[in-house]
Amino acid sequence: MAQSVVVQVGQCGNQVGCRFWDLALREHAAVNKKGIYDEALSSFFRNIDTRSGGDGPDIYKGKICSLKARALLIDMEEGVVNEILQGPLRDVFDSKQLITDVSGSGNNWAVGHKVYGCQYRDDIVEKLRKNAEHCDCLQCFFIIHSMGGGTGSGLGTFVLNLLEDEFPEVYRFVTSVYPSGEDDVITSPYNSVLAMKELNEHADCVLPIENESLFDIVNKIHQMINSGKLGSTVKQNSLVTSSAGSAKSVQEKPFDAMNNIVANLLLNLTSSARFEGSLNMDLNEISMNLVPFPRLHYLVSSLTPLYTLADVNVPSRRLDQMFSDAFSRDHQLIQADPKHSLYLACALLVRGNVQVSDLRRNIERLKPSLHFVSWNQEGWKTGLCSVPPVGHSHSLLALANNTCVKPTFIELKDRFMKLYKKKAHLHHYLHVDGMEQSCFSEAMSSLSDLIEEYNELDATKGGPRTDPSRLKIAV
Amino acid sequence: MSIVTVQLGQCGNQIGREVFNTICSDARGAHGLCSKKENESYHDTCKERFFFEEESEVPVARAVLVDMEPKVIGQTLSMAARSGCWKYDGHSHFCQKQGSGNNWANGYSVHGPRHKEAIMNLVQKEAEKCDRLSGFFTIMSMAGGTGSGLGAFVTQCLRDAFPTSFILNHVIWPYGTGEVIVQNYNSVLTLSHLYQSSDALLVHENDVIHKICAQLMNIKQISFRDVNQVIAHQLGSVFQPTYAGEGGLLYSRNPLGDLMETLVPHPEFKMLGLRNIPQMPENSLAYSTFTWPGLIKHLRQMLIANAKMEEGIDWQVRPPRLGSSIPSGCSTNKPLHFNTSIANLVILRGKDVHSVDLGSFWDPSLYTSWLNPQDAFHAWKTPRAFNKYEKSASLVSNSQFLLKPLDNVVGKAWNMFASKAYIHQYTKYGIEEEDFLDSFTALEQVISSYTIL
Amino acid sequence: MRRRQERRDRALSAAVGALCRALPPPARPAPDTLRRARFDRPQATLDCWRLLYALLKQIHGSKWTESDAIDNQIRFVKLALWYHGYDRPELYQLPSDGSAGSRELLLAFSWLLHRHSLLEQLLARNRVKTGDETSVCTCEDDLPSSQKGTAEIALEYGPEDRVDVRYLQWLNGRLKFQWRSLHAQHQEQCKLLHKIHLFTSGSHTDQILGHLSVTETDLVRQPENYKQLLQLLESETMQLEAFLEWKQLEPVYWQWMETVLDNMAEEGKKCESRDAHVEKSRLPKATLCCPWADSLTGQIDRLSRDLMTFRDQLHKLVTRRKAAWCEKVKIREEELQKEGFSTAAKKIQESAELKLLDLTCLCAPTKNKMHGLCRLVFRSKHPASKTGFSSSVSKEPVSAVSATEVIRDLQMREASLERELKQLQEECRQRLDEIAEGLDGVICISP
Amino acid sequence: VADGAGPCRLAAALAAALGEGAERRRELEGRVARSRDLLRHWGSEEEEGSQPGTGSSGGHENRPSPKELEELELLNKALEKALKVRKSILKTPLEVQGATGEKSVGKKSCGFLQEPSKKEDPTAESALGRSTSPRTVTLQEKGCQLKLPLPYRKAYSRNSRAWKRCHLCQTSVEAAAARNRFIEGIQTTFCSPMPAFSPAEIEEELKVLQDIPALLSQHVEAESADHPTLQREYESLLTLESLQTTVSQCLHKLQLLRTAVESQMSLCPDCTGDAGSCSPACIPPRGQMCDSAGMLAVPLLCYSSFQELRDLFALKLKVSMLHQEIALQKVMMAELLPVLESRLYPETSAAQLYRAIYTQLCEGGRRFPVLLPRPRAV
Repeated sequence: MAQSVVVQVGQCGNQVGCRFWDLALREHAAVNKKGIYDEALSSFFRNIDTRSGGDGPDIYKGKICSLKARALLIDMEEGVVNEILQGPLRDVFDSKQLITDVSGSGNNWAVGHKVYGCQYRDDIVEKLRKNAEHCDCLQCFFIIHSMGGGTGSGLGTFVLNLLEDEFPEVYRFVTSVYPSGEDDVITSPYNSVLAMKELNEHADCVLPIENESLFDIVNKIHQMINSGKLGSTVKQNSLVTSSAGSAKSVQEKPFDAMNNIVANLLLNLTSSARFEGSLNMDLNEISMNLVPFPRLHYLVSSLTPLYTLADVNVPSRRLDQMFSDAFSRDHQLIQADPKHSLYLACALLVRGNVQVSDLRRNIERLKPSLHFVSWNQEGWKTGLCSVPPVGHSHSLLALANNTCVKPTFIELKDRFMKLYKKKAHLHHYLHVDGMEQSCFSEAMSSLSDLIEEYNELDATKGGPRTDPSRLKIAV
Repeated sequence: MSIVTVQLGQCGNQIGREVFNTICSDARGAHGLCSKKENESYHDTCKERFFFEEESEVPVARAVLVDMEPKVIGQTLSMAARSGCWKYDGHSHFCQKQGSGNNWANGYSVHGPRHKEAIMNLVQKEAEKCDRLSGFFTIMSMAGGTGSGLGAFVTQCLRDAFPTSFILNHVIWPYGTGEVIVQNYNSVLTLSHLYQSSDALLVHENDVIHKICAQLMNIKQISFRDVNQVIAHQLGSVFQPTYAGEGGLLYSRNPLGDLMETLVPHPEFKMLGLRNIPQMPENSLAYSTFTWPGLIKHLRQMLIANAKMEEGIDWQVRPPRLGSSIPSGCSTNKPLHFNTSIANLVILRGKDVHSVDLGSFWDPSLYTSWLNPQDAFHAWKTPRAFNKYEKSASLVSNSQFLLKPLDNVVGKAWNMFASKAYIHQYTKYGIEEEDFLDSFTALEQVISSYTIL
Repeated sequence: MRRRQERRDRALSAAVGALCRALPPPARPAPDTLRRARFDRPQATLDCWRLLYALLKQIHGSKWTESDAIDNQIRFVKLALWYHGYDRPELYQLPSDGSAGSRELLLAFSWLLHRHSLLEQLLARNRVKTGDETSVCTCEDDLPSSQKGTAEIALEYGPEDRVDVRYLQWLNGRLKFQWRSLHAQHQEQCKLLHKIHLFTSGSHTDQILGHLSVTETDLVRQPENYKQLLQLLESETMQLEAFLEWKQLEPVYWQWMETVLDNMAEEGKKCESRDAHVEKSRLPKATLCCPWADSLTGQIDRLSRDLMTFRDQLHKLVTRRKAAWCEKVKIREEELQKEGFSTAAKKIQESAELKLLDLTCLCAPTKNKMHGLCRLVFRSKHPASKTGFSSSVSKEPVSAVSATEVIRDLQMREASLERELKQLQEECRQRLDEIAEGLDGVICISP
Repeated sequence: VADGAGPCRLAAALAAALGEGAERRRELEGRVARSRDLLRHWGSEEEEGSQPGTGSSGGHENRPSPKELEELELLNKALEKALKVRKSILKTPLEVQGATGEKSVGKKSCGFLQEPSKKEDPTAESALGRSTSPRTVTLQEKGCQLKLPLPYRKAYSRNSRAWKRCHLCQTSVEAAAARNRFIEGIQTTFCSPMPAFSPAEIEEELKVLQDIPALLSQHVEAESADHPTLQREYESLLTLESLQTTVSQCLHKLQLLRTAVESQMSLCPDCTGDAGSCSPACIPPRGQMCDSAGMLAVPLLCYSSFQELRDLFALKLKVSMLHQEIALQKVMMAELLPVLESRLYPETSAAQLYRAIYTQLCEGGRRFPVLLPRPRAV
């Protein structure tokens, strides 16, 4: 089975990553009861013989000895990484997987990208290579970062470039957390737009996440739990609550709940590649099916259900509800409404006890309410993984290549322009070696071009559909 | 006479396993409703076709399993081994770590050439185990990347390595929507390439089988396994032994050759559809009785009205009156929805099979103007009942059955092609726009040829 | 004198007797027939025609049918003799009702007997089959027997029945599939045959063979089914013994035939004047329709045309090359002399000659090629069983060819046939391309 | 409207070929079935029942005649040798069996035939289960212990000795002289001048010449490349020059053949009478090339591996197939091309007809072309 390496960059990236590794271990623990190191485990974890001390040789078969995450942790401040190393996950990483500095990027993309990029390039490459060497078939890199700050956006996109150069055959999935409008980092529009250019050009797929959406989702769940309507029936061990023993502790660590959602997104995305199913969906199928044109690789995601009912015998109405929810505005992980925008393609990754007839029924049911681009009226891709997430009987991850991402980009552009017109804070960037004003204008036009591409597609929506004429044959 | 099955990709491997399961359990079954001697020779013929026996062990399927990722093959092997009544050869499979990602070009141009030697070695070994190799039966879907792309490539290799063997490709036609987004591209590329190297394409449409599961088999929550079991049953009804020709004394030892000779000698007409009646849940079987005239009547109407199953047949459709008709090329006088055949093969299994009147299939008006019924219609029979059905009838038809689905696939793919969507994914692996155009041209010709029958 | 004559008569009758007994049973004449023919007795004529008919039919591999009308038999014999190059005009003037000419036929028979090693050929041809006989040549395939009877079947299609080309495609496709099925059958038969040979290794009393054939294996199992085979074997042995006897007495027969010929010459002189006009009427021939000649002339024309075009091209090429060569030599004359090119040139000449030796061999028909049926024998390349593996070892009482040789031969044949087919298809492609240009408004995209 | 009379001959030829193929398949299937049967099961009961004449009883009761004894002696010697051969072919465990067998044979050569494998090999006996319950065995298990029935062995050895003698038998000088005198005598009475080739010989010569143009082209192609050295260039020039000679020789040969055909035509008995009576059904007789004279002794075809056997038969089949294909191609050319060139068919079906004929004639019926409407001229 193929393996993936997670590269978590910056504070946000490491926090999300931390939740991901925690949940991944729990998931495998729930599925793999015998404690045997199996193919599924191998996709994200190495099994190492530590008896001889230190980094022993990989064990490919047999009992689990010591699991090590296939990960690279990068931060230019030590705080978060140190916290991880002192926490329960400390055994999953070792020092050879870490790259840290003490001074931080100062919320400056240029510092992360140019300064640290230059400084740590060899170190990063070296450690990526080590990770890659431990895989017998490296299929995918997952980069987790945020767009607004300095390290995540700057160094994160630097790593993305590096991966393309060093591992051109390996897929690059980027989970990018976009800043909210009320972001406390003033330069976040600059950082984000500069990062966007890199994502446009070097990523295979980008899964944009907005903090605001995560926040809303978490809040909504709390409201439901607290309203008492669902309180008694919500399982303790459900999706958002799984990091802690009870719903209560969610409030103690507010970001954990949000980060859990992102971590679950990654788990569900990779589930079909890891576990058996009647309709497998490998990671490389995602970009193949969902990316019709190279730059239009931003996938809006939604996860359902966000909590589980105690009742095990899920009536099919519940199942159908899960599908409906996935298309509703308030389940999207960015602020967007796919239903009223244009679909280029859509993937449904289903886990648990769901059969092909359930899929078909729901696609038939939902199709009339959705708009698909004229040349892709049947633009559905589906996967059925038989192993459900921990604590659920089934789940659904919907990935939409939909023009509804456009507003997010337009808003980003507007915020960028506001600053850029005044040339505010530019000097912080321009004094960095290799950084010129043209970088800003190029990043700007890259974003504008992207928006224009979505505009053109949107323009075809609703108009009269005319199919191109077919090839004619003489007889 | 033996058939080597090549299972390609997830779909091919899942179906392949069900096929061997069905065949094995049918052959072992004591419910043949025939003499002991009959049952024995049926059993022996079946064994020779699909299995070989290692000393006193369970029969081993004559199959090569190929996939580009390991999960499905692992699952398939272990499920077969657990069945206890047959198994796969422990060495006759090939898999890699990473799938073809639904990309036909990846399967055809990358994985194919890279793994050609390993795969063909396995095939060669399997072929050498046969006293007489009838040919190859490849099972694949056309939607994905491995089954379709690698499948097309492997078929080509088989043609080159075994120029005198028969190759029958069993092709799973994807659901009209919702499996793979690039399925129409993959299908167009697969079909056009198979048309070059295969002898016949036996097609099962997922949508049709799904309906059969829902409406005939009464399955509420339909899984791929259910779908695959129906497909396996239908395939078994064709490939289990029958007597060779009318009044034959021996079970045919040339199943693929006989099939090809009767149905697909013309190079432009290679698409075969399959109908099987009756089909119903096993528990209702005991309470149902069938008469041959009834079954034959239904089967014929299914043929001429292009009904996909025994329910909702349009009984209004009638064959055209001959004599008044202008020769082919002018379909205007043909009744609406009438399905014109090139050739048909009816397979009857079960009680009183020798007294069945098949006269209604000998009607010249069912067939294209340039073939007479003597050339166009054949029947195979055996008194041995199949898979617990006291009487059952199958129809393998080279007719306009698949014209509409084919036209749909080509049309949709063409729409996508016109907007150049997804093309970059293919050019990445060396399949250029020119190649697409060639494939479109070839298939438009096939559509045209079937249309003017 | 008289005793000598008697002795000679006795020897002659013994020789004729042996000869008759050495002939295959269905054609075997009574010795008396030949004696009567010597005196040109009309009542022997029909027997003589039948004899020649039966023998020639056997040589030509087709079924001997007694029921054939006598005039058909006579026609066939005349044609076959002509075909083999028997050019005595008197034979062809014999009446087609078989009423006269027994002596003439005796001459023809004797000519065949020697010129075509009739006895040897028939013995070899009719050999009792106890082994796994297979032919080592493809002569029988040379003319598709399907041509026979084609005319009759063609008549079944009335002129108003239009045969759709698509139907022809269908038939052709079926034919292709049929060959494949046949191939699979052959492969299985090989596999089974080999198994039987391998498993019965060492079971045969004839150590040259080593193993049993299929027939012999079956014979072990159910001998009661093979009574007839045993009889055939015995009768063949007798025929062979008769042949040996004949070989001893042969000179008498030929001397006798000489006298027959002399007698006829004398008689012929007498009535030469009378026959003169007949002789002449045969020779001046209007060029009548003769399909055989037409087809051969056609082939010769085609070949000559090809060769002539080729010759012209070659001529041009050689002239050009020669000029270039002379130029080069002129420039480097001294240099070449130093290198002693003239001595090297001899060697080069030799190697060039050697290169073309194969080709000249191919231009002449190979007379000593193996034909007919052989018994298949398995000899593993194991060093212990090397005996008699090389071809035609004279020490052994058997002639043996190795499969390798036959395979090599077949491969050459295959290649040449494939070339021929390709050429024909190419010719068609050119003609069809021309036609396509004349088709209105369409472009042809070849596959 | 197309003239249907044309393709009729083709349809008939195809139908005839199909019929012939079906016949071949039936015949072969019969042989396959027999071989399969032999390989499958050998009931030991059946085997014992079937060998009463050859078993020990026959040998014990009747005292053999001196002649038979002599024959037995010969057979035994052959068997001894056969055993050695068998040993070398089949290794374990037959090697052991062979060794023990040989010892007993060496001591009592005469009893060897009378006592079938019993004494010779106790292990084999138990393997056959002859003494206990009737068990089915396969040819694989017992094949190398099979014995041909005595009457057959006798007939066979007598027959093969007769062949051997025939093979060694030579024509005496006296006979050859008389024979030649006769032949010379009769040939002086032949139509003068005697043609250089008989019709049969003409055909044979022509067949050989068929391949020459292609072979020559190959040679020329091989020589047309650039040559690095003068030596090579010289050699190439010489080769080309001798090719010229070969071509001239071939052309000369063709000229001779043409004259021969003409003179033979005037002699053809069937062409003498009414015009057109020369029936193609009789000319030329089949298989004339296949002249196996001189092959008096048992000709053997030795193969050394299964692969070789398989290749041999595959090739033979391929060659016959090609023969048929070429013959059909010629009929097709003669019948289909005129139809297309005549342009007598309805215009609408022109393209259809063209495609079908293209498929048949240029692609061997395998692949088909596509006709697209020509884009209107701009």
